[in-house]
Amino acid sequence: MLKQIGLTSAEDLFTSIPEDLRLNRNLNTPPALSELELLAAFEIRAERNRGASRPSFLGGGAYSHYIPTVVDHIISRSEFFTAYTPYQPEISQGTLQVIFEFQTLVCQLTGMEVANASMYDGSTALAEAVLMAERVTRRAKVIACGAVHPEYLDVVRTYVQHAGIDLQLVGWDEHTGQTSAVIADAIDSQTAAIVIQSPNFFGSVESVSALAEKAHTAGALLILVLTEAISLPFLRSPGACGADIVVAEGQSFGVPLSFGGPYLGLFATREKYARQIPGRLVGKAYDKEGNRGFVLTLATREQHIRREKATSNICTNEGLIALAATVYLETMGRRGLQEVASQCAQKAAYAARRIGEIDGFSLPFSAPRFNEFVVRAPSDATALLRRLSQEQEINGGIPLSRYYSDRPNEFLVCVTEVNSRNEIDRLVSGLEQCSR
Amino acid sequence: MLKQIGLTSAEDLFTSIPEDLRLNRNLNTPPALSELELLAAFEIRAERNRGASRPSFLGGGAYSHYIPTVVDHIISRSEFFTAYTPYQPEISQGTLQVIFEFQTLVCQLTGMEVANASMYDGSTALAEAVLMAERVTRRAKVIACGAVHPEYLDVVRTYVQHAGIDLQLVGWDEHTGQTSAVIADAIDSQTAAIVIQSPNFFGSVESVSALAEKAHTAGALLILVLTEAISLPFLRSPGACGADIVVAEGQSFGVPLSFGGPYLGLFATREKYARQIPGRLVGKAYDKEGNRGFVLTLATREQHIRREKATSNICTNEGLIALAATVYLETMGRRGLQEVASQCAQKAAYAARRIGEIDGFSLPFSAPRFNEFVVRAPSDATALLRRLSQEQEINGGIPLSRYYSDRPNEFLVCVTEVNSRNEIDRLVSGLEQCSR
Amino acid sequence: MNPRITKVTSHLNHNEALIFERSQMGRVGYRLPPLDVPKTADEELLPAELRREDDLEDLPEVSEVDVIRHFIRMSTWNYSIDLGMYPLGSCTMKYNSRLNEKVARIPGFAELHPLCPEEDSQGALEVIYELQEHLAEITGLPGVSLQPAAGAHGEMTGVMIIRAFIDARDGEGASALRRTMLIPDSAHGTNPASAHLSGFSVKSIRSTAEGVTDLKHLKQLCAEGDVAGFMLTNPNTLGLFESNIKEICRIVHDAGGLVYMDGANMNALVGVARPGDMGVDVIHLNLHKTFSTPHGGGGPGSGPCCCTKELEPLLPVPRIVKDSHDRYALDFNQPQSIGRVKAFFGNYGMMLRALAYIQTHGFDGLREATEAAVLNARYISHGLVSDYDKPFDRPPMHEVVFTDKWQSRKGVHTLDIAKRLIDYGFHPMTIYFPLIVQGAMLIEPTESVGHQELDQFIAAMRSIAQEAVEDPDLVLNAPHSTRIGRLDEAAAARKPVLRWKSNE
Amino acid sequence: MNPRITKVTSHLNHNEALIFERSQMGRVGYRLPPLDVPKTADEELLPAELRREDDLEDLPEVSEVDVIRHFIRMSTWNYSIDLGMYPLGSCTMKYNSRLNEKVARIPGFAELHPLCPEEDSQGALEVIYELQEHLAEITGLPGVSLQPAAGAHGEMTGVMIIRAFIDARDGEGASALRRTMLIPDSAHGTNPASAHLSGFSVKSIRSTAEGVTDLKHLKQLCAEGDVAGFMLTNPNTLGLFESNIKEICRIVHDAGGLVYMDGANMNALVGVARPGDMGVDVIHLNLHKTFSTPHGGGGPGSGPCCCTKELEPLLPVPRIVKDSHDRYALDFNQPQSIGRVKAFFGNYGMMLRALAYIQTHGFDGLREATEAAVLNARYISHGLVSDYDKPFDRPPMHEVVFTDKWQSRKGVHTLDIAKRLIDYGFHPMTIYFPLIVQGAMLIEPTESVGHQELDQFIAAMRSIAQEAVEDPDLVLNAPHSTRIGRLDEAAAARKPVLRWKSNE
Ligand SMILES: Cc1ncc(COP(=O)(O)O)c(C=O)c1O
Ligand SMILES: Cc1ncc(COP(=O)(O)O)c(C=O)c1O
Repeated sequence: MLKQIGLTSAEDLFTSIPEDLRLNRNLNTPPALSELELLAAFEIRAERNRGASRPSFLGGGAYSHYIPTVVDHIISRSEFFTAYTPYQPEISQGTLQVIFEFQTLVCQLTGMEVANASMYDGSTALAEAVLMAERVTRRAKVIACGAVHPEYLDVVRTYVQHAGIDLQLVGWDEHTGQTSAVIADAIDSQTAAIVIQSPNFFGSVESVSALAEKAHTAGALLILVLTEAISLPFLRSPGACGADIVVAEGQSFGVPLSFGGPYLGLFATREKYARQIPGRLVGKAYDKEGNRGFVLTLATREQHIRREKATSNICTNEGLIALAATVYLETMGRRGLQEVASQCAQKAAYAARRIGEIDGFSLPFSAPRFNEFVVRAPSDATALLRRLSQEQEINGGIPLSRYYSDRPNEFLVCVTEVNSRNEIDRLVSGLEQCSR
Repeated sequence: MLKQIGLTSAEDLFTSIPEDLRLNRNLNTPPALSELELLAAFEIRAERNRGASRPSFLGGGAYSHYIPTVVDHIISRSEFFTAYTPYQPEISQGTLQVIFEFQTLVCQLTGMEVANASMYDGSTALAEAVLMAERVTRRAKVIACGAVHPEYLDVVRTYVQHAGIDLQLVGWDEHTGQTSAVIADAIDSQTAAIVIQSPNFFGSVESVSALAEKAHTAGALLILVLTEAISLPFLRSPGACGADIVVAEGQSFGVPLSFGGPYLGLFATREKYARQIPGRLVGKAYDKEGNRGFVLTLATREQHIRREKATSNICTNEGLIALAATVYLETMGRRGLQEVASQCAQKAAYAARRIGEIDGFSLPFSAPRFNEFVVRAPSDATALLRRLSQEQEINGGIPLSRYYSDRPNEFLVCVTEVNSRNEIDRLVSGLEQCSR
Repeated sequence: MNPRITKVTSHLNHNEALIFERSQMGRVGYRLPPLDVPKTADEELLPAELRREDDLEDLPEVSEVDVIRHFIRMSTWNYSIDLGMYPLGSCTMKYNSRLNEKVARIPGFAELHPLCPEEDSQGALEVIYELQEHLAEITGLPGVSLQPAAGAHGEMTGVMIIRAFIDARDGEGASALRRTMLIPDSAHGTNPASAHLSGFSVKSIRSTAEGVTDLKHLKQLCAEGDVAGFMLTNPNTLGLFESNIKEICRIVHDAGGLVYMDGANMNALVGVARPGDMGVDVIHLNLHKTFSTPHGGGGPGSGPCCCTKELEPLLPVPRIVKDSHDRYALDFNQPQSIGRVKAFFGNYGMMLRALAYIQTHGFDGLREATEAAVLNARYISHGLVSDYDKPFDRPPMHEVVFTDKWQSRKGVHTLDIAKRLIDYGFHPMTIYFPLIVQGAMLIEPTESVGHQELDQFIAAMRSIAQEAVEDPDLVLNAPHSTRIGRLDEAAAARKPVLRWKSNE
Repeated sequence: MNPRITKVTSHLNHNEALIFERSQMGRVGYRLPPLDVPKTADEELLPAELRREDDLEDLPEVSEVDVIRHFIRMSTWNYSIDLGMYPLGSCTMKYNSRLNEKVARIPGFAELHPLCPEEDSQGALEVIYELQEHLAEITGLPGVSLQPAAGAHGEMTGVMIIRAFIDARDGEGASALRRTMLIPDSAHGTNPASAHLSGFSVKSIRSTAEGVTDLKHLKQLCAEGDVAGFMLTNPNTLGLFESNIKEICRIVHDAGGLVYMDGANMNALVGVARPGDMGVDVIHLNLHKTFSTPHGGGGPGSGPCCCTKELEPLLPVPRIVKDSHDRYALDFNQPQSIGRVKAFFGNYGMMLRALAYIQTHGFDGLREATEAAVLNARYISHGLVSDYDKPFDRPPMHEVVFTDKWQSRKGVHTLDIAKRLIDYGFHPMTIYFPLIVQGAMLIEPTESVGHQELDQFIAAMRSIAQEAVEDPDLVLNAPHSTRIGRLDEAAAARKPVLRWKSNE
């Protein structure tokens, strides 16, 4: 081939790169491995991830749920996972119809009117929601509850630092674990939005309707963020609560933990804000013969048309993960989603009750919960959990001190439908033993 | 739906079954398990298969070879694994072209002229070969070497017991491990075929050409059977050796061990016997516009047309496994097959040399080998291997006493490209220790 | 539509060549670890005359992405269950659960060598044992061997058991006079072929106008005194339950024969009725039908053989048994056994899937599946009865047979109807089987289709019936929607080309 | 061909409805284990006013086989890499190894919670660390963060680093005057959008007639004194290497700005040249391009950000570091960091695949891939130059741009050529990008195509050029081979329908 185009050596291909810029040595990366060797090497690393193969009560933004086997079969279809963004609708109807169904499902679950084709994850979706609230309201102040996932708040801070947004935090009520009532005082006519997570990072379900009312009275939006999307079938829908923008981490919908990603940002809002939404949207369209199909639409919001004036810089999103979620939601279906959600709530209630009964342990927050709750231990939680992990091979929870250095004895426990009663009972007795 | 067809209860569907024949109780099988529970139950069983996760030197008709990742991806395509036999060629061209390629590859590897679409496995393929030899020659006596895989000989015995075939066994040479020279005396004008395995059950490569000559001189066929098909790229091809029917176990071509099945019977012969072949054949065909396609052909040999006069009763064969083998062979390709075969031979040679050097151990058979060989231990092989398994977690080989009660101290060792030098060295030192 | 883009066009995906035509010298799609042992010289490994002679010339040389595209493209030329209803009568094309595929791939099973010592493969043996137990309960026949690799293989096993039983019972001389196997004229071709393999000659039993065994004919042939057995399919291949089954078994037994049941149609009976309770002596099942293991484009299957307590000692060896310590073991010590029918233990991967099927359905789910399968067939029967000739009046079980009698008046035959169905997105039904029904179309929906799909199927069939009247050419030239048209099978068989060659 | 069977016909596979249209009350596709803890009363769990209000009405109710058929059918409407060449310029649609998919699914990674203690996730952290090291070596830029989830996210991260650096260097007052980001007019839309997110205003740099940065214009704008940085793609989006890159960096640096490189086109450089050696300060990579992680129909991606030693303290937290005991740890103690850009550690699954890509290729394989990618683009360039207008003379790197100039004389435009290519079985190239080339067709073959396929592509393109002359309508009405024709996108945007509703 080189000869056919008149060249003599591979080096000739790179003549437009000045010679002094060419790398005249081999890359200092390792030599090639065969399949056999590569798999063996990764298996060895995998074994050093001791946390992966144990009963686990870790939540805090990433959840263990059962994933029906069909999900991986579908997302492993060549036609889905090796396709690009559906820019050519005639040969991308598969991807496009899936996204249309995904958008519909997100709307149904959140009780909202429009949803986009996905954001990177829950945290970036929240940051984009804050930016959008500023665009919509043309106000600069955003009030967030401190019980929003700390990593999400970090991401919001990063995103808004140069956007002229004044981000203010309000605390939580130490009795309930819900957003503090003082938030009402903070909302004013400069307020673009208040940001509430429910269930919040402590697992407390917030009084979203009441907060929405307060926001709306001041002309501000209510941004609701969820890290545990599987609570949607169980809790009053964000739409019914009056949320204006709903963002969520969709990982619970059939996506493996995978050490934190790729996950799935859900983004939904009211119809009237459709043209302010970040990211891709798929809409219905027809061909000349009247056949129904789907296309990417309202592209004038996006960076490839609008450039610096776009609603967001996002381009590649989480397509395949949105597919996984769509397969998950359709396989579980109406009744399956209700049952998963209800089992999570039931099992968490059982676990909370049992743990609360252990001598020296308590549950500091009183608000209603879904599947997460904070436990106060009689001693340092990090040490306790480490012992539990070493002696009982259980991941017992997330020490709050990871995020709140002033809460050394508390940890966050998450229980889902995959945790059997036996596992919960082992957790309880393990905590008992390790705290003695 | 019941109502739509005029019935009132599910029981009405079964009125044509006399009431006293209906089961008026629940089946005594277990209640339904969810996906989660089922997987957990099988995982627990899998853990009790301790033999599965260790360095292993077991062969004897089932071999550990590396399977490129693409194989499972392809055979998991819905369009392949959930299709039926390609009876409707217009919507089965995928399966049909694959089989045509498979037949070609089997011909190429065996050096034969025609091959079928697969038999159940190597053992039944051999039985069918014997039956075919009788049909082709109209002679009744078949002479098999005793060093053919004992389970294969058992299967042949079962198949031919009512076919009026006189199956005679000849032994092997205790020095070489090859078919005994006395076989020449046994061949006569009544002999339909002689059956030789090469490499044989002891790993000895037979002098196939010489045996073929002897058979042909008497007007008999030479049936060559292989249990280790990956030897084909390494050894003189059966076709070049003068074999008339070649059957083989194709498991080595990308098929997992899976506790013995499903495997893949290969069946190839000379063109002139094409109409005597058992099983399905795919051939080239054209449509009216001259487009090339493929169809099942020469169906008049088969049971659905010929009924009791068919060349075999086989109907369902090993389609998907033939696909796996086709993907394997095409992925490895010419050079990859040569390299796998050569690595097997090299590693086996190394292992044989090292084991032969251990005090008290010897290699009783002197014939050239491919990747298997018999080891004579200083004491009972079954006990030795059990100790090796318990203390070193190595599957060291197959005790010959499983099949030959008069050979208590010998065992069969198999080495393939997946056995690292480190594993081989551990085997050697393990044998040393356990025999002390 | 432009003619240039009909049928096999310049579109790459419709023109995937044979891999041999794509091969390019020097391309590779594999990578192995380097050899890590000291190299032995070639001459030392093997004398030259035993070495491969042709450098594997003509074997393909392609890259990994070539391989992927090659097979993915070809796959798109296939119909499959996952694309839609696959109503092949007698084939029971039901949904193949993804979960069962996952189970079969668990490394502790997939990487287990069949000759591992028993103590190191207890989990695998337990699976065999449990499946045996469940199949015994489902069929009502307590002796079970999972060794046969497919239905026909199970038939051979079962018929050999009959032969061995009679040989032992009657002694050499007397049994030599009992070499006739009775088989209905509607039977599947594997039945006579399997009977032949056991040294039986076959006599055909007529079916009545109602589509069931002609008892008079059966009695008459039984009276001849040479009957070793009767191979019956029930429900039979017309989808009708042989209501006289008890009487049939009595007649055969009285005549000194045994009753073999072809269990290919067990999808109509699981949880509802048991062959063992009907008097059947031995049966084979098709795990790749009733128990949903995938057909894989022609296999693998698994054809367990189940029999009465009396016949159990004749089953193939090794038997998989449970000892007094709840340990699973191989039992080779069965002197009456017909012998081994396959190396190792049978198509083990299929057993894993079938056990998973039974366990995920549960006893109630198994029965519900049967009910749905029969209901769906009835629904189709009901939906098509005014558009197609239905030769038998009795209500069908899990499959229903129609004919092309009415359409053939316009020159449209079963084959044409089948091909036209393809254009509607359905796989055709089984055609021209059973042989006793002229222009048969045997339709088996299975339980894996919903109401909507059944209605779509009925609508398609009715539409074709209408086309057969209004525009017969449209049907006669079908299919129109496929990569290629009807292929000339006669020419293909006349001068068969069964492999690619480099010089052609 | 009969009109009834063209385009969306009665063929089921072409008419798969929305799942909501297939839903039937009472069908289920799931089964969960029964609740095994004592049940808490609903009222106790949650006050009624907090409970879900609508019983999830309208959510689908379908069986598992419905789900499978639904998605398998829809999948067949997609083109994909596995079906053939996907020459989207700037997108680097290369083969996605099956092996890498398998690696990402190893349970020890797939089931690992991101908040597992460090000591229980050492293997996972090692993967991140190793990949960081390799990317540092490949780019010549030692500071690496894998947190960004895609290219645009990496851009934002990189530009924020520039901003933070300048803010810190210049102090509040002075830095407020430095708020201009220079971006070539040929740049990808994400570049200005990302710059905007960091509070920069964008000034556009002209490209020369030769297709590279106009140095004069650059100098002129730099002279204005407010330049914070320059975002350059190299090779640029026309597939041309910016040979003046060193000079460019010097100019920008001298003007007090930093140089950002959009690394989307690194597939032309890996193993051949390193941005760090050219003077670039910060870059993002697209693992979903250069390092072959699958595009997944739009994502997920991964957009690592690599920078100089000097900028490293500004990277997002946590950093993944190796301590003196060879243990991997999270380092949050980075006071200069721009902060976190994503929860947890980024799109971890993509990192596994990218590391597998680097390790299976080896250092030599990485370079060979680059050579093949460039060679293939050159070959296409050579093969099409007499049939299509090639606006830039310089030899292209890994992608080449043509235009519709010659065809548009007959009314055939880039869009039509693209659509017609579909009928030949190819995915179209990138069209109308970069914006500065009228009727641009940007073709990037990548290394994952063989000689044969390149020839087929060239033949198809030449054939279309001929059709454009001989039968323009054929091209103007393309595609003809797809389920649906061109869709009315304008109408769709005018009255957008973005979801299904039960009453519509
Ligand atoms: C009625 C009947 N009997 C026997 C068989 C043979 O089964 P197999 O194909 O598994 O050998 C079939 C399968 O086609 C059948 O339909
Ligand atoms: C040149 C260039 N820059 C940036 C991007 C944005 O990358 P991503 O889509 O991963 O956000 C792309 C991808 O389309 C690109 O081609």
